[in-house]
Amino acid sequence: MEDLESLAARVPDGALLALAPEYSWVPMALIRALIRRRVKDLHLLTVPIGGLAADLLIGAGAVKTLESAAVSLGEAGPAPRFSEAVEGGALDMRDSTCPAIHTALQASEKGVDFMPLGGLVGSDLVDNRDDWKVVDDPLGQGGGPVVLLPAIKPDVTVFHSPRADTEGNVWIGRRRELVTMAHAAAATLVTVEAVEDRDFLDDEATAAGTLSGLYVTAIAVAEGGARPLGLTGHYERDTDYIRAYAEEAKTGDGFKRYLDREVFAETGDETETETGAETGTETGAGS
Amino acid sequence: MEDLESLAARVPDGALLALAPEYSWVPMALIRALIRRRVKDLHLLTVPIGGLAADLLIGAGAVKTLESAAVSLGEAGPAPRFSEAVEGGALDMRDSTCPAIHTALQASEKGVDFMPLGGLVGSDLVDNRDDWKVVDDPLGQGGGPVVLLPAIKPDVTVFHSPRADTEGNVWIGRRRELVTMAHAAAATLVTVEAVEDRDFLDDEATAAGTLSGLYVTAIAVAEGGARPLGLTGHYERDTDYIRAYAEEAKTGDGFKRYLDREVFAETGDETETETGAETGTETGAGS
Amino acid sequence: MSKAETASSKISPKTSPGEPATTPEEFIICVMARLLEGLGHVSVGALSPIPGCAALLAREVSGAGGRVSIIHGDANNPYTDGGREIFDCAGQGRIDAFFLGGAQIDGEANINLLGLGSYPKIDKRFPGSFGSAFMYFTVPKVILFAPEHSRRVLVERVDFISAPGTSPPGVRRPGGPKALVTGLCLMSFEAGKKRFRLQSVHPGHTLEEIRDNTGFDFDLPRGEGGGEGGAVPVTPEPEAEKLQMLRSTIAAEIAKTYPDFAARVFQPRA
Amino acid sequence: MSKAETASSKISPKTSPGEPATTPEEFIICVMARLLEGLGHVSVGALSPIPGCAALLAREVSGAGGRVSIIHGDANNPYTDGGREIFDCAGQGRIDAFFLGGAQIDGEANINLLGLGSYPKIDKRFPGSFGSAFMYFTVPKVILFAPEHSRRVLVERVDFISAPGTSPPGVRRPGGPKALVTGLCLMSFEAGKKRFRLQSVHPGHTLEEIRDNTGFDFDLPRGEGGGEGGAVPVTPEPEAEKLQMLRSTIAAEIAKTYPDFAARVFQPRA
Repeated sequence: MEDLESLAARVPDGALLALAPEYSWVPMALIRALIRRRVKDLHLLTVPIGGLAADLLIGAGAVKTLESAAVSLGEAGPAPRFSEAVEGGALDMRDSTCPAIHTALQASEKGVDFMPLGGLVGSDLVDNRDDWKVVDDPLGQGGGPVVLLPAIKPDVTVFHSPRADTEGNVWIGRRRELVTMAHAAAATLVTVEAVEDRDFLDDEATAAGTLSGLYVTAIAVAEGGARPLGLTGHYERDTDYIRAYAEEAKTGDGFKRYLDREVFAETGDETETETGAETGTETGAGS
Repeated sequence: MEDLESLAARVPDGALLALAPEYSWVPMALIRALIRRRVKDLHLLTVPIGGLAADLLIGAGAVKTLESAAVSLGEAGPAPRFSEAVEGGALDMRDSTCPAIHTALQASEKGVDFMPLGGLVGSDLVDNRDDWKVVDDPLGQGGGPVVLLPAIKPDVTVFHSPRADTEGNVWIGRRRELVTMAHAAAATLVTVEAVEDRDFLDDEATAAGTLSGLYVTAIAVAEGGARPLGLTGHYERDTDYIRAYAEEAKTGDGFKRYLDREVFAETGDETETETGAETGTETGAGS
Repeated sequence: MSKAETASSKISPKTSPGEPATTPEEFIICVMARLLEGLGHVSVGALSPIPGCAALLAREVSGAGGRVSIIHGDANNPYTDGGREIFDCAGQGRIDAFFLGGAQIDGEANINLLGLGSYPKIDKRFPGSFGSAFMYFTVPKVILFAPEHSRRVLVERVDFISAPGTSPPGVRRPGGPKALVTGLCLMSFEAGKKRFRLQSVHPGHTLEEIRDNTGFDFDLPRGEGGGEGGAVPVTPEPEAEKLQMLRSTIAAEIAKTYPDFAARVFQPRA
Repeated sequence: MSKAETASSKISPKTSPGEPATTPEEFIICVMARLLEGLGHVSVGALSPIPGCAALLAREVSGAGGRVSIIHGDANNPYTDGGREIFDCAGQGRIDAFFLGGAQIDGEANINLLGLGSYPKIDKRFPGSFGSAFMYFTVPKVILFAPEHSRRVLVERVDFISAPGTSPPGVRRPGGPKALVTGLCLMSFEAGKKRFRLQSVHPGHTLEEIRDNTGFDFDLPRGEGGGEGGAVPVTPEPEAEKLQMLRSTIAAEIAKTYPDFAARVFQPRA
C-alpha cells in the first residue's frame, strides 16, 4: 500500500522529473508532498509547458535544471517564482519548444538516441542548446538542414488520473502525452481519485483510454489530487485560487507564507489521509 | 453520400495503399470493390503484416509493388497468391520488418524525411533496401551504426470500423496503428458498420478511442464490411472460410473460381446495397 | 499563445443606428476573420479567445467545409493523440493558418516570446517560446497578433529569436508570417524583401501615429499600378451582418472554451 | 512468429501412474518454462500457443511479480498504443524474453523467416521476417523454437538473414539468442564463440540422432570442471506439480487466446 508520502519518497533528489501541462492532470497533492519531503536538485521537464506545479517547485528551491517550452499560470499571468529565478540566474535553464520535448520523449519511447524535427533552424533556441545538433539531411537527398534532438529519458514521470483499476492499469483518456511520458520514463508514479475493482483492459471501450500497469511503478489514492488545477469530468480549475497565488507569490515573503499555509501546514492533503482517502496499491511489475 | 463503389473509385491506379493487419479491422468489402473496379499498379503497404486482403489483391493482379514485413493467412497457413507471385518474380517486393514500417509512418506523421530505428544492422533486409541508410551515430556520441528509414506517405489509408459519428469522426478503440496510418496518409477512406447520431468527441470516454474527422476523407456504411475477418465486439473471424480459401487459391484456376464466385458475382456485397445498408456520408474536411 | 487580449481602446468606430457600438475586440476579430475566409483548417492555440472568435467567424462566413480547432478546450478540439498532435498535424501540412503573438516582433518578423536581455542573462523573463519555433515554419499562413502597437513590442531587432521570420534558401519552410494585426493597423509581410507592408490603418488612427509607435521601418501600401507609395486605406468597419453573427452564434460557440471572455465582451448585448 | 507448433511425435516420456502420458507439446512447454522462471516480463508474439503456455506456466511457478503479454488476443494483452507498442516496449528494455522461430536457423544463430533461394530470386517463399530484425537485437533473452529438428531447418548457413545471431562490436545490441528448444534437445548459444552448445537431449533421443539431424556443428555440454566434452544429460521430465498446473490453470488461461489449441492439447483431460 502506497500513500502520497511514500510515493514522494520514490522521487530521489536529482531526478529528471517529467510533468504534464496544467490541462493534463498534474498531481498537485504529490507535488506538495515532494516539497514537504524537501526534494532537491531536480531536473524538471515540463511536457511541454509548466504552470503552478513548476512554479511551486522552483520557489521551494527544489529545481536545479529546468527544461521547458514555457512556464505560465495561464489566465492568471506570469509564473512569479519562475520569472524571478530565471532573472536572478538561479536556474540552469534549458529553453526548448513544445514539439522538441514531445519528440525527444518519443525517441526514448522507441529506444533510439535521437529523433529529427522540422523547423527550429534559425531560432536562438538552437544556438543555445549544445545537445541539439543541426545536420545536413543525412539521407543525402537534399532535404536541407534538420535538427536532431537527443532522447530525453525521465527518471520519473508523475501524473494524477481519475481512476486506476485493481490490475494497476490507469485511465488516461485522450491525454496521450501521459502515455509517451510513461513509456519514456524509468518509473511512473500515479495518484488517482479512486481505484475501481475491475480490469480496464477487459472492455474495448475503456481499453482505448488506458495506460497498462506494465508502465506504472506505483499508485496512491489522493482524492482531489489535482486541486487547485482541474481534472476532466471531476472538478474545475480554481481560477480564483490561482490568481490569489499569482499575487501572493510575487514576493519571496509572500511565497513563503503561501508554502507554510498551503503546503507545510498539515491541513489540506493531510485531511485526506485522516479520512482514509489516501490508501494505495503498488503494481506488481514496474520497471 | 458515399457507397462502397464510390469509395473504391477514390483509390487511383498506382496509389500507395496502406492496409492494417487482420486483427485490426481490414475493410474486406472495400477490397472486393477495389478488385471489381479492377484497380491496378498498386503500391501496397501492409502495416506491418498482410493477410487475406493482400493475397486477394495480389492474386487479382492489382499489386505492382508490395512493401511488407510478412504476408500470411495466420492459422490457415501461407498466403498462396502471395507466395506464387513472389516465387514467380511477379512482384516488386520491398521486404521490411514490422517496426520499420511503423517507424516510417511515424516519420510522415511528424512531417520529417526519416526516422532512426535500432536493431536491423546485419539483417539481409538492410542490404536489399537501397532506400534505407545505415549511418554512424549522427550525434557523434559513439552510439554506433543506426538505420535511417525514409518516411512512407501513403496516398490512401483504408480501414473498417464499428462506427462513425455524424461529425465524421471514427471509432478506432485501441487499434492505434490506424491513427498513425491516417495521420501519415494523404487520404483516409473508412467503411463502418453504422453511423451514430452523436459526436464521439463530446464524451471523454469515447474521445479516447476516436480518430477525428480531420483525418477522414470519406466514409461509407458497409455492414459486415470486415467479413470474413473479424471485427472486435461485432463478429468473429470465419476461420473455416479462410481455410477453404487457402485450399482453393492454391492454384490459379481455383483462385479465379473464388474471385468469380465471391467477388465478381454480385451477391455478397451487392446485397448490402439492396437492403440499404451501404449508404454513407462524406466528411467536410478531408485533406 | 498571444499576449494580453485587449486591443487599443482608441478604436471606437461608428455603428448603425440602434446597434451597440463596435468594441475594439469585435473590430480586431473582424479584421482577422477576413484573413481566414475560405481556409480549410484554422488552428488556434491556448489562451487565444480573439483569434478563436476570428476563426469561428471566418468559418461561419465561408459556409461548409472549413474546420476550426481550438486546443485545450473541450469544444472544437479534434485532438485525441496527446500534446504532440497539433504539431504533427502542422508538420503534415494539415493546418492552413495559425496565430502567434510576441513580446517583441521585429521588422524582419522575428518573434521573441522568451524575454528581454542578452540570453542567457535575462532581465525580464516571459513564459517561453512555446511551439513557435515549429509552427512558424510549418503553417502556411501565420498571422501575428500584437494588440499593443508600441515601440516596446514592435522593435527594430528582437532580443531573442524564439522563431525567425524568414529562412535562408535550402531550409524547408512551407510556412511563415503573412500578416500582422495590431490595435492600430493591418500589415502584410513579404518574405522575399524581409519587410512588412502597411495594408490599412484602423479608423481613428493615422500613418503618423503608426510610424511613431513602430520600432522598425516598413513599406507603404502599393499604389494603383502596383508600385510603391500608394494611399493608405482605412481598415473597413465590420459588416453589420458579421457583427450580428459574431454577437450571436460565435459568442455562444466561444463561450464553450472561454466563458469569461465571452461574458465580458459579448454578454451585455447577447 | 514460430512455425508449425507440433513437436516431434517421438517424445513420449513416462508419467506417474494414474496420470495421462505427457504429450510432446506439454514436454516442450515445460522445457521452455524452465528458461523463463523469475523473469519480469515475457512477451509472446502472434500464433504462438506453446510459447504462450510456457510463459504463463513460468509466471505461475514464479509467483507474483511476473508479467506475460500475448499480442493480438484480448486476454493478457497490455498493449493499447497500436501495433508499434510491442516494439517500442522492447526498445525501452521492458521485455525480458521473447520467442523466435525460423524456417532456417544456422549454427551462428542467424534466422531466416523469409524464404529459400538467392534473394531476391526466391524459390520457396515464407511469410516474411516479421519483427525479428528488431526483437532479436533488443530482447535480452530470445528463445529460438524449432519443433522440427532436421537438417532442413537447422542449416549450416541460412539462405537469407532475417535477423543475425550476433553483431560486431560497436553495434548496440542488448538482446540476442540465449537458447534453442527443438523437438529433440535443448541448446544454449554463446555469442562470443558464435556457437550453440548442447545442454540436454530429450528422453528417448540420442546425441547421434541430434548430430544426424543438425546441419551445423555445435559444442557438447561442459564437463564437471567447466571444460569441454562433458556427458550429455537427459532433459528432465516435467515435474508432476507443473504438469498439473499446466493442465488446469494454464489450459484455462491459454484458451482465452487459443481456444482450438487448448481444446486439442489439454481438453480431453482437463
